Order: sequence, then C-alpha cells, then structure tokens
Amino acid sequence: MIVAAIFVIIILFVITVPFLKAYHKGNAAIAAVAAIAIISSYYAVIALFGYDTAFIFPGSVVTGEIKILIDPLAAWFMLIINFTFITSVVYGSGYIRSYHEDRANITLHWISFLLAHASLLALCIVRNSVVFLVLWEVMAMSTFLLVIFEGRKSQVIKAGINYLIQSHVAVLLLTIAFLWIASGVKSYSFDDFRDFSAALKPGSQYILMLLFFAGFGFKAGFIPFHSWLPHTHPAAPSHVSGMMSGVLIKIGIYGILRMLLELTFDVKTIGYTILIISILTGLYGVMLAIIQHNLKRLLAYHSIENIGIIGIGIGIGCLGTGMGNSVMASLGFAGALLHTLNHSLFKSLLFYSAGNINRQFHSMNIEKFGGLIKYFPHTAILFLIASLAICGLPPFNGFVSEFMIYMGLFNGTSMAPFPNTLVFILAVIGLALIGGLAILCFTKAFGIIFLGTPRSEYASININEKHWTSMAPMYLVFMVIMAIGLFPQVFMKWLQLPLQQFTDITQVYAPATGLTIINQIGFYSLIFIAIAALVFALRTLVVRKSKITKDSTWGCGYVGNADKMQYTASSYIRNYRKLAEPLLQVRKNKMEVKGIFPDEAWHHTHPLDRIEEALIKKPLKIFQHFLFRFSFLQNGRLQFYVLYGLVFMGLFVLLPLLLSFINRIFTN
Amino acid sequence: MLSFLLIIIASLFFSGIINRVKSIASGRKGPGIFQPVKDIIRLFRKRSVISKTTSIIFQIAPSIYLASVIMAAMLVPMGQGKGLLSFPGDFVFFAYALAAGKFFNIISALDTGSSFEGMGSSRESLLSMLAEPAFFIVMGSLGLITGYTSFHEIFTAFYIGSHITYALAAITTFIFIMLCMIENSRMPVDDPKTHLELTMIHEVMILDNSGFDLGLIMYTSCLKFSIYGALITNLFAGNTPVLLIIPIFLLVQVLFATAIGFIESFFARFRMGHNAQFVLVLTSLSLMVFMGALMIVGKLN
Amino acid sequence: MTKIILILFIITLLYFAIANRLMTYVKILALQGILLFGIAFIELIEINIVNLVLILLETVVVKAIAIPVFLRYIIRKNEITREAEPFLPNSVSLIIVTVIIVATFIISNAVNSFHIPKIYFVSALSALFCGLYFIISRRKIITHVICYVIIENGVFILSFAMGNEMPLLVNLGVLLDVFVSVFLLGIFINKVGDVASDIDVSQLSSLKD
Amino acid sequence: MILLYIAGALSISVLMFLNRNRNTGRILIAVFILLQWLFTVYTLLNRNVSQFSFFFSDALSIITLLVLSIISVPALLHSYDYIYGEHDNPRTRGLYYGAMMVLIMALTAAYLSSHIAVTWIFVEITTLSASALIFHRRKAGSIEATWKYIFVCSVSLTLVFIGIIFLSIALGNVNETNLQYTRLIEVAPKLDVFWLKLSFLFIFTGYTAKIGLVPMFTAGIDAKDKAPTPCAALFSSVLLNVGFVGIFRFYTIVAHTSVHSWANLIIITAAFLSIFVATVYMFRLKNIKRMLAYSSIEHMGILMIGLAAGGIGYYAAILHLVLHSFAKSSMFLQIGHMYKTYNSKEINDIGNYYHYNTAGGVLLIFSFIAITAVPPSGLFVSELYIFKSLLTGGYLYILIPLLILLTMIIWAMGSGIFKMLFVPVGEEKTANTEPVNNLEMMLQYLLLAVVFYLGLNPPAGFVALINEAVSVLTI
Repeated sequence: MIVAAIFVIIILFVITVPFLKAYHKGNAAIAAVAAIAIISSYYAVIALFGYDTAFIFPGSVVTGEIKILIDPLAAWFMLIINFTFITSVVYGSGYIRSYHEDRANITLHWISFLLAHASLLALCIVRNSVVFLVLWEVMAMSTFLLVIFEGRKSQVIKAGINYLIQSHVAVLLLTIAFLWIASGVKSYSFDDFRDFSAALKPGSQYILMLLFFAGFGFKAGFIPFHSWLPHTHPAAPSHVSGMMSGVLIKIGIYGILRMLLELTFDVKTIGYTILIISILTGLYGVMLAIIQHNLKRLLAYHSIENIGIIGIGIGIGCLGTGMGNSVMASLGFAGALLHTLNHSLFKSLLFYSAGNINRQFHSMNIEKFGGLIKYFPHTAILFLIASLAICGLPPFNGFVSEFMIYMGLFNGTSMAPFPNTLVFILAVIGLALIGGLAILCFTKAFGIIFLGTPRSEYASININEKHWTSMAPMYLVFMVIMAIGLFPQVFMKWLQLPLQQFTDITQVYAPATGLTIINQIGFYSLIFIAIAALVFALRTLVVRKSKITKDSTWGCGYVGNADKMQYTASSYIRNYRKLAEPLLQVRKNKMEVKGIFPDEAWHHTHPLDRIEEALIKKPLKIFQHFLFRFSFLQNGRLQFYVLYGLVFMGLFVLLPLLLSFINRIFTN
Repeated sequence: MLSFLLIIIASLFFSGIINRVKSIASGRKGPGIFQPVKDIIRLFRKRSVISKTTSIIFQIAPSIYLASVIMAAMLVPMGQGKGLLSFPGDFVFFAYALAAGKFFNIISALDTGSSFEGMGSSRESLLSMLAEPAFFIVMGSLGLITGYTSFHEIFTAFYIGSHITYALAAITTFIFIMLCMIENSRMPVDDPKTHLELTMIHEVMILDNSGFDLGLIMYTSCLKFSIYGALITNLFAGNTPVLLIIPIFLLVQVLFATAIGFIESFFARFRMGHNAQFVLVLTSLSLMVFMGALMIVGKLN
Repeated sequence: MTKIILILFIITLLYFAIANRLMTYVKILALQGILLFGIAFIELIEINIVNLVLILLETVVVKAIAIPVFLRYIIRKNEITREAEPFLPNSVSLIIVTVIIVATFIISNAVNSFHIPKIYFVSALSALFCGLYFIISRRKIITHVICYVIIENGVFILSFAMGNEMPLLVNLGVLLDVFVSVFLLGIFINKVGDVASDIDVSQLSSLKD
Repeated sequence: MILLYIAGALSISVLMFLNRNRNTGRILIAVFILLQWLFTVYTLLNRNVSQFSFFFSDALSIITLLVLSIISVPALLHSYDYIYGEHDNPRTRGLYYGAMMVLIMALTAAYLSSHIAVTWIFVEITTLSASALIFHRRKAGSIEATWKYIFVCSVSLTLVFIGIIFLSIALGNVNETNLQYTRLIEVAPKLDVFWLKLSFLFIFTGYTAKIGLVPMFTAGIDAKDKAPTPCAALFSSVLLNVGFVGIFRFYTIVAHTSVHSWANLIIITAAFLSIFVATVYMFRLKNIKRMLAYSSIEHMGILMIGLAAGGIGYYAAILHLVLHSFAKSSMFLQIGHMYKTYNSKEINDIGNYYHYNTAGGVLLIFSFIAITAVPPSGLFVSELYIFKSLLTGGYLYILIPLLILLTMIIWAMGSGIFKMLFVPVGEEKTANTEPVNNLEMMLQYLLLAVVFYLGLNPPAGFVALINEAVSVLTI
C-alpha cells in the first residue's frame, strides 16, 4: 500500500533525524527520498503501462471518502518529481554540508524536504478537493520552510513570505473554485466535476476554468502570476531552487492538465486563452531574463519562459481537440508533457551548476565572474550543455519538445479559420523569438561567467565541484538529457497512455498522430554529432602536425592588461536593452565621465518587473495607505471607546427611523 | 545527394564571383574566382596562434560551426531530388542547426576575453535572434499554401502561377537574400572590408582565430551563401526534373553572387544602430508573405 | 407622584449639565439617590417586604450616602481641583442634554406598545444617554465614575418600571450598584487612586496602537 | 451539584488568597483542577439536566465547559512557573491564583446558566476577577489597562442590563415573567418587534466587550496585552467564548422571530468591521501579544460572520470557536516562554528564537499554521465551511473582501513571526535560555494537536454535540 508505506517512511525519518549528526542527516534524507521514490515509481511505471492503481479511503466527516487514482498522467508527473527529487537530495546533501553547525535548522530543512516530496506525489494522485487543498498547502508550507533555510538574512525571509502569500492567494482561488463545485454537488470528489460543469452555462464554465487556471497559474508562474519566482529562487538554496523550478511549478501545469480532463467547457475558447497567455508569458519571461544580473534571477525568469512554451503546447492541444484534429492535439499535448520533463532536467542542472559557483563565491552577480571554466571545468561544460538544451538547440532534449510544438503550430495554422490563424502565426513568431532571445541570454550567461578572464579578484579558490554529491546528480541529469535528445522514441512510448487521456489517438506511432518524425529526429541529431566529431577529428589530425603557439589575445595594439576592458554582461546586452527599453522598465543611475582626465565613473542598471510593479506593488501600497487612514481607532482615549458603542447603536436605531421618515416623505 | 554536391561545388566559387564583380565594378581586374578557396586551403596548411585566455571552447567551436552548416546543407533539396535528409519539419531543424552553430561561434568569440570580440558577438547574437522569426514565418506560410512541412514537399508543391504568387516569390526571395546577408553579416548590415574593428560584426568575432580554424570559418560562410542560393533556386524551380535543375541552379548561384557583388560595391552599410530596425522590417515583410498565403488558400479574401 | 419625582430627576440631569464643580456633581448624585428612594418607596409598595426593605436600604445607604461620601472623601484626599473642566462650554452641553431629553420623548411617543408609563422610559433613557455624553465630554477620571453612577441610576429607574412584575430586575440593579462600589473601592484603595485620580484621562492614554 | 461546585471553588480561591505558603498553594491548585474536572465529568454524565433551576447543561454549555476545563489546566500550571519566575510575593501570588480560580468558576457558571439574568451576573463576576488578573503587575501600564477594562466592561454590561430590561418590557406586554432561555424561545414569536430589536441591539453591543468585536473590543486588547501570558491565554480563548455564549443564547431567541434578518445585518456589520480593524492594526503592530489579541478579534469576526450567514455556518461558527480557543491559548502560552527568554514583547527585540528554543520554535510554526487557518489546520476546515455558507447564502460581496483581508493578515503575522523565529537581532545576544519545562511544552503541543485532529477528523460525538447545539437555531 503506497500511502501507508510513504507515511511510515516519513514518520521514521521525523523520529530519527533530529538525533543524527549533521553529516548523517543528509544521508538519511537521501535514503528516505530514494525509498519513497522507488515505491511510488513502481506504481507510476505500471500505470504508464496501462495498469492504473485505484483505491478508496473512508476519509473523515470533513473530507468524505478519499479516492486515490494513479492514472498515466499522474504517473508521468510522479516520475518527473521522483527523478528531480533524487538528484536534488543528493546534490543538497553536499550543498548543506557547509552549514553543519546549525543542526536544528538542517533537521527542519530535511524534514520539510521530505514533506514537500510526499505532498507533491500525493497531489498527483488524490482525487478529493478538500484533501487536495490540504496537501497543496502542506506543499506550500514545506517549500516555504525550504526557501528560508538561510533565514538569518532578513531579505530571505521577505522573499519567503512573498512566496507564501502568493501561493496562499492561489489556494484561495482554488478554494473558491472547489467550493463553487462543492456547493453544487454534495461530495468533494473529482468524479462529480464533469457533471457539475456540464450543467453550467457556457459563461460560467469559462469562468470556472479561468479560476482554476489562475489558481494553478500562480504555482506555474504564468504572467501575471509569476512575480514570486524571481524573488524566491535567489533566496533559496540551489538544490531547492532546482527542485522548485524543476517540479514545484510543474504541479501547476499538472493541475491545469488535470482540470482540462475533469471539467467540461468550450475547449476552443480555453485553448485560445491559454495559447495567448502562454505566448505573452514566454516572451515576457525571456525578455526580462536577458537583463538580469543575478544568475538565479535570470534562471527564474527562464522558468517563466519555459512555462510559457509548455502553455503554448497545452493551448495547441486544446485547440486540436476543439477542432477535432487529433494530429495537432497529440503534437501539442505531447510537446507540453515532454517539455515539462525536459525543463525539469536542464533547469535543475543549471541551478546545480549555479550552486557550485555560489558555494564558492557566495554571490550570484554575473558581472563579478569570468574565466571560471578554468576553475570549474565540469560545471562549465554541464552548464553549456544545459544552456544549449534550454535554447532548444539540437541535438539536445529541448529541441525535441519545441520541435513537436512547432509542428503542432504549423498544423494548426492550416486548420484554423482566418482571424484565428493570426494567433497561431503570433505563436510561431513568439516561439522563434523566444528561441533567439534564449540564445542571446545564454551566450551572455555562459560567456560572461565561464569564459574570458576574471572581472574581479577571486578570494582563494578551493574548488569542491568534484565531490560526488554534486557530480553524480549533475552527470545523471546530463545523461537523461542526452538520452531524450538522441532517443526520444523511448520516452514517446511512455507518453502514449497519458496522451490517450487527452486525445482519441490509440497508437502514438499511427501516422495520424504526426509523431512518427520524432523517431527520426534523434537519428538526425546523431548525424549532426557525427559530422561535428568528424570535422573536429580532421582538425586535430591536421593541427597536431603543426605546433600551436600560445600568445595573449590581440588587443588592437593595446599591450596593457585588458581584463577590465572586457565586455560585461550589461554591455553585452546593451543593444538589446536599447531596443526593448519601451517595453521593459530599467532603473538606471550613472555618473558620466567628465574632464580630460576623468576619474571614476559608474553606471548601474536595476531591472524592474513592470507587471509586478503595476499589479502587486502599487495596489498594495495604495491599500496600506487606505488602512493607515483608520489607525486612529485604538487611540487610548476612554471617551472614544465609549463613543464607538454609542455610534454603533445610534447607527442601527436612527438609520431605520431616518429611512422610514424619508420613505414617508417620498410616499406622499 | 545531388543537392549536397551542387551546394559544395557552388560554395567553391561563390565568394570568388562576388569579389570579382566587386573589383570589376571598382575598375580593377581582380583575382580569379577560385582565389578564396585557395586562401582557405593555404590557411589550412598554416600554423595557428591561440590566445592564452582561451579554453577548449575556442578550439571546438569552429568545427561545430562548420558541422552545423553542413547539416543544414544536407537538408536542402534540389528540384525533384530530395536533400540528403528530408522529413516533415526539416526546415525547423535547418534553422535550429544553424542557430546551434552560431551559438558556438559567439561563445568562442567571448572565450578570447577581448573587448572587440565581445562587441562583435553581442551584435551578432542580437541580429540573428531578430532574424529568426522571418524565416519561420516565410516557411510557415509556404507550408500553409502547400500543406506540407518539409523543404522538398513544399518546394515541389509550390507553384508560381497567379499574381499573388509572383509577389510572394519576389518578397520571399528578397527575404532569403537578406537573411543570407545577415547570416554572413555582409553588406547592408555589415561590411567585411571595413578596417575599423568598432564597426565590424562578423570579422571582429574571428580576430583571434587563425590557421585551420580560420579556414573552417571562412569556408563555412561560403557554404552558407550557396545554401541560401539553393533555397532560392528551389523556390522558383521547385519541381523541375533533376537534370534540368543543375544548370538552373548554377545560373541562379552566379546571378545571386553578382547581385551581392553589385550591392556591396554600390551600397553603403547601415549605421550599426539601424540594423535592428532593418532586421525587424524583414519580419513584417514576412508577415506580408503570410497574408498572401492566407489569400491563396482562400481564408482571407 | 412618581411622575413629579421623575421630572425632578430629569431636571437634575440638566443641572448636571451646567454645574461645573465636582462637589456639585456629588451633591447631585446624593439627590438622585434620595429621589430613587422615593420612587422605590411609592412604586414597589406591593412586593414582599424583605425585598422592599433591602431595596430601600440600598437606595438610601449606598446611593444617597455611601457613594457620595466616598467620592467626596477621594476628592478631598487627592485634592482634586474643584473644576470639572469639560471639553465643551456648559451652554453647549445644556443644549445637547435638552436635545437628548426631547429626543427620548419623541422616541417614546413613536413607540406605541407600552404597558408601563412612558415617563420611566424617558427618564431612564435620557439618564443613560446624558451619562454617556457626560463621560465623553468630561476630562477627569473621577467625573467618569460619577457619570457612570448616573447611568446606573437611570437603569435603576427603568428596573423600577418592571419592578412589580419582576422584582428580580430591581435586585439585579442593586447588584450592579454593589459591583460599582466594589470597583470604586478596589480601584481607589489600590494604586489607581494615587496614580490616576487627580490627573485627567488624556494622561491615562499611553496604551494605544 | 453546581452550587457545591461554586461554593467549593470560591472557598478554594479564598484559601488561596489567604495562603502564604507555596506548597499549600500547589496542593490547592491541584485540588481546584480536580474539582473543575470532577464537575466537568459530572456535567458530561448527566446532560440536558436542569440544575438548581437556573443552570442547564445543554450541548453548547458542555462544549464550552470542556474547552474551559482543558485550557485551564495548562493555564494554571503555566502560571505556577510564571509567578515562580517573577518577584515571588506571596500576597500577589495568592491574589493572582484566587482571581484566576474565580474567573474559571464564573466562566463555568456563565456557560451553564439557563437564565439570561444569571448569565449576566456571572459575566459581571468574570469582569471583576479578570481585572484583578490584569492588575497583577501593578505597573503604570497594567493599571491603565485595568481601569480601561473595568470601565468599558461595566458600561457595556450596563447596556446588557438595559437590554434585559427591554426584553422584560417586551415580555410584560404578553404577561410573561420567566426569563429562562427555553421559555423565551417559546414566546419569542409573540414578542413585540420594537422592544426585541432594541434589546438585541443593547445586549449585542454590550457583549461585544467580552467577545471582542467592534464596537467595544478596545479595552480587551489592552487587557490581553498587559495581563500575564497565562491570563492572556484565558482571556483570548475562554473569556471570548463567554461573550459568544451570551450573544448566541440571545441570538437563538431572535432567530425564531421576524427580527432574524435584521439581527444578521447587525452581526455581519460588526463582524466585518472587526476583521477590518484587525487588519488595520496587524500592519502597524510591533508587539506580538497585541498582534495575537487582534488576531482573536479577527477570528471572532469570522465566526460571527459564519453565524450570520447561517446554513452550515452555524456549525462552522461553533467549531471555529472551539478550535480557535485551543490554538490561541497554546500560542499565548508559547509567547510566555518567548517573553521569558527575551524579556520583551517587541518583535524587533526578538530574533532567532528557533535557535534558542527549537521545540518552541517548531510549536510556533505550527501554531502559525493553525491560527492563520492554513490547511491542514482545523481552523481551515471551519473557515472553509464559513466561506461555503457565504457562497451559498449569496454573500459574495462579503466573501471577496473578507478573503483579501485575511490574506493581508496572514502576510502581516507571517512576516512578524518568522522574523522572530529566524532572523537574529543585532549581535547574537545570548538570551537566558533556561530550559523550558517539558510538561508545559507537551501540554501546548497537545492543545495544537487537538486543533489539527478535531479539524480534519472530528469524532462523531463531537460533531453530534455541535449539531445539537445549533439545532436550536434550525428548528
């Protein structure tokens, strides 16, 4: 019994871990996570091969009976969650080690880590709205505790609270949505959703679906609900950020997909809504990612971008179903699901690499770095691979999913009637731009951090990147990335059953699905690699004969030390910034160079999040001002306290009299 | 297979022709059309000097750059003859393969830690990023007209008959040429013959490459030219039989090269700041193509 | 007869409004006590004798004598300044009190379902609201206590109205009195007397947010 | 039996007051707890039995009595340690315990009383004893708080009394002199609307001083702030409940008349304003005890809204009452430890508490979850029901602002509490971390555990009890 087993593991862990040494806590966590992962993965795998697991708990008076169902969709997400959690826990056990003196804190950290894992898994399989909400908030709280691991810094706490509140708002939206349904049907089970929503008017159906979309969108990070991500990721420890942007935000995607399955609504309208929002999300995310100077913030914005891409996939899928075009539908949903997996892979890899650097320098400011590839060769190469993957370049996994989404889009372009095709072409433009901007962004990130020469004096560097706790998970992820890039057909086979839940296709490789290309893609990527290898081999063959002389970079005649003259991150993206200035909001303050012999001059840019400013910061400020207006109430004056009572009673005595009086006047 | 060979062949004399035209236009006799190839071969034999600051990236990048372009070349069909590889959605692969190559090109420039190469790569990355959508829209709309998603099928099915198709073909050709210029950072956006690093894009990125690597990069750009030439050929002579296509192709290549030569000798390059706008113009042009496509398939009339 | 007494009671309220010495206030309290005694004597004549005696004693002893004397003692002991120091000039408070009384008359007329003479209702309600008004408009803590006692007297009158049906209520009123006296003792025997009796409330308002 | 209990409690408290010896004090406390529980068990055993014709053990009284008896144990024990740590003056100690026992006794009696006047009397007594507790420290602040509490409470209780008189006038019109609740419910439909409205208004306004709602909430804040934390724990749980009981009993009367909707209007207005006020101050406050006091106000507002919304809201209101009592009291007791650690209530002086007292820190985290009604807290369930009742009752225009305000409150509380838990203040000051008494810790954890358990998996008996309590309204 999966649930019981997981419970037992958690209980055991909670009991034992406080008494272990700080060093062993990590290993205990690894063991526990692995155990949970193995157990749940078993059920997931059999579900992917068509043997769903379902059982029913009696539940309590509050919840009603709790139905547990492990269907392929849930299984797919469970596997993603498990994989990322395993890598994350291994990496974390090494990452945390430097904090070993604060044992209590570490205990809390690992316990909440385990809770987060369990609750995420449970969210995938539970089919009862009350329990769902409870688990949802358990997940939110535990991840919140994970985020504030370095809570000694007050800004970390601030970021954590920000995250907590925003996820709570999400819960409220979901609560309203669930209550709306629950007020109609007498149970909290997901199974009644369909009938309820079928009975609604189309408008209400749309609003209901939008409620769910907003609620889950907060977790997933669709604009305008994204603003917690860029604050939370820099605050959190790297393995946590990896886990969060790997799987935590995916649970939002899961929720949306699940509701697409459970509810009845006009698929097309929802499809277009999701599609448009997702395009905007993707563009917005990458556009802001480029101008970030903090590596983790940059990665956070890229999570937003990738959520956008996934969303585009989902949108296409919905539209495909709406138009009865199973090719498009399967391409869309397959792309979305696969990209969910892919993003969880390369994004966690990126965060782990960032962690290796952060552990060394305790800074994430890109401008400080340079030439790190000489100190962190493994990290650098892995970062490069992940960047290529996230840019969706062949022969890596990102390309496969984006390719499917492209195919779906082109397919839809020919299907849709006139005004709507514009949406599709907009999506194409968006996707292409996203790809291009991503390249700009990651050439910047990789180039500035790892290449060139250091832009600031490094303190004594004692590299610890080769510790197995950081290398093993990273290379594991890398292998999976390559595997998906080169042999996607294997994973497509696993996607078959989840796809069948959304589309009417019975056999993924039926030519009707248009997924047959995916087999070949891997093969072509192989060819690409082969050619590259061939050329490089040739080169080495030739070059080996003639000896290579090493000399300093050509400085256009300038012979002094040119390190300070290197292009910085902000100068690298200056052209772009100029171009996108009207859309973005960048606070600049600078000191111009003046005089013939100018002394120091500086120029700072602080990228702001326009949507956050407009939709969250400003309204909050206004509201708080409004609240402060009323702070005269508790003024310590006894007379006033008595007066309040008088006023209150007077209100209810005189108002009715007054009203009746007025009535009497107007009646005659 | 055929197309691949043709492209290789064309790539040998393409930039030679350009140089020849330019020198004739400027009243000189000019070198033979195979001069560039000879240069490249000479470069292959030369020893290379490598900057101390560079890393492994700098050494593998040129090979991958070339590989990406070769990969792209294999995807291009020729008349009724397929390309070496042809599959639905291959033009997506085409674009992304080129992008991959560019990625490495850029980071290898950054690897040297020189301010000029940083500058060049920044410009290059911005321009190519802005160029991406145009290509996709054009191919997408061609696909919309024909209902296919692979180069070969699209071009064979694309039939130039009506007024709209003339317009489409014209615009598309223009876009392809411009894309090609941007890819190789030639005249309107960049002038390879300029001697001020501050105004270069592509040339300034390869300042530190030398010997074999430089040769590779040089040849890569030749190859790119002939690839785009091949695309243009296909656009017009999509479904002509194989034997007939060969002369057409060579003809087109020559015309293309001369055209570039004339452009480069009679036009002045844009100010660096204006390049971005110019590239965006391509996107809007490609939207025109899309509208035309919509008209053809009768969704918009 | 009772009506006259009640009228008198209301007049005391008016007098309270214009009086501006603490001692006068205390005297007014004593007078009200006596008036209440009178009402009780006339009204509750037919309830059982023990209860009646209890009530009469309470009115005379506590209301008319104990509380005034005690207040007088406090004022003397802490040599509180004799001025009442209202926020508003007396003329204004006179007007307000008058308005309150008139308003209560009007309200009582608006209500039709009475089985008790309205005058009780009027005097009680006006005592209540005047008391609250005095609390709000006076500055000294001691005046607050006095005004609270006035409110109580009003309530007491109201309880007389129901006295014959439900003597219980009157007893509750008595109980309330006892509470008040206990509070007064408790507070003013304890430190509050020293800390806060002679100063005005504005200084006793440090607890705020 | 109840007379016995009252007599016993009074005598013990008097003894306590006179006693100067610590060990006797301990024994007396033990005896009192024993007595309290004996009486509770007795009441549990014979339910729906009228005692001495003024007291009746119905469902509501049993629920509240149980809550009281459970909370009084940690309160008393905790107080023992509390006084012990303070300047150990036997006289003040005696007064303190005596007052607390009287308070508990009065609360018990007030819960059980079946006669509107008797309820009123015992509520008056709670005011007396509570003010003695607030007065405990004898500093300027506590004196001020005491004075304000006494004054506001007496004024409001006078209002209640007036309300009762109006009610009796209304009764007089139908020649009815019996003030038993049961009888009142029967005659309610016959009563004159004007007097009924008036009396409801007065009684409601009066009892707001106890339950801590707008308009009369003001004094209670100072009281909870200045009273020693164990007393604060009692004030913000069981003392609020007595106000609720007072209002609820009268509400049951009104619920059977045409005044019902009007009463709902009053209640909702007061409740919503209370939540609003709580939000206003949550952002300004730097004093954790006051913050908790305001959060009590907020919760009372929520449950009153539930009461007014009707339907499942009735059930939710009482559930919320119970759970809130446990959560808030345990939280206050924990704050007591915190106060001992830092000798300050100011959030800015407290930091990195988790480091000094891990068990306490974890408890605080859990109580934060519990008090802000974040699932899996039990309060979440009750709030869920309340939202549901608002949704079904068509009060969407209340629900939306309510949710916004609640979110704001969570924000304010969260930033305060987690700052205290993790962020160190200035230089690492080595607070005097005397080991906390494990028994107390355990009791606090138990209280919290009850919150979570009762919320998520309420035993059938409990549910039945609540349903019985609210059945008066529905039939």
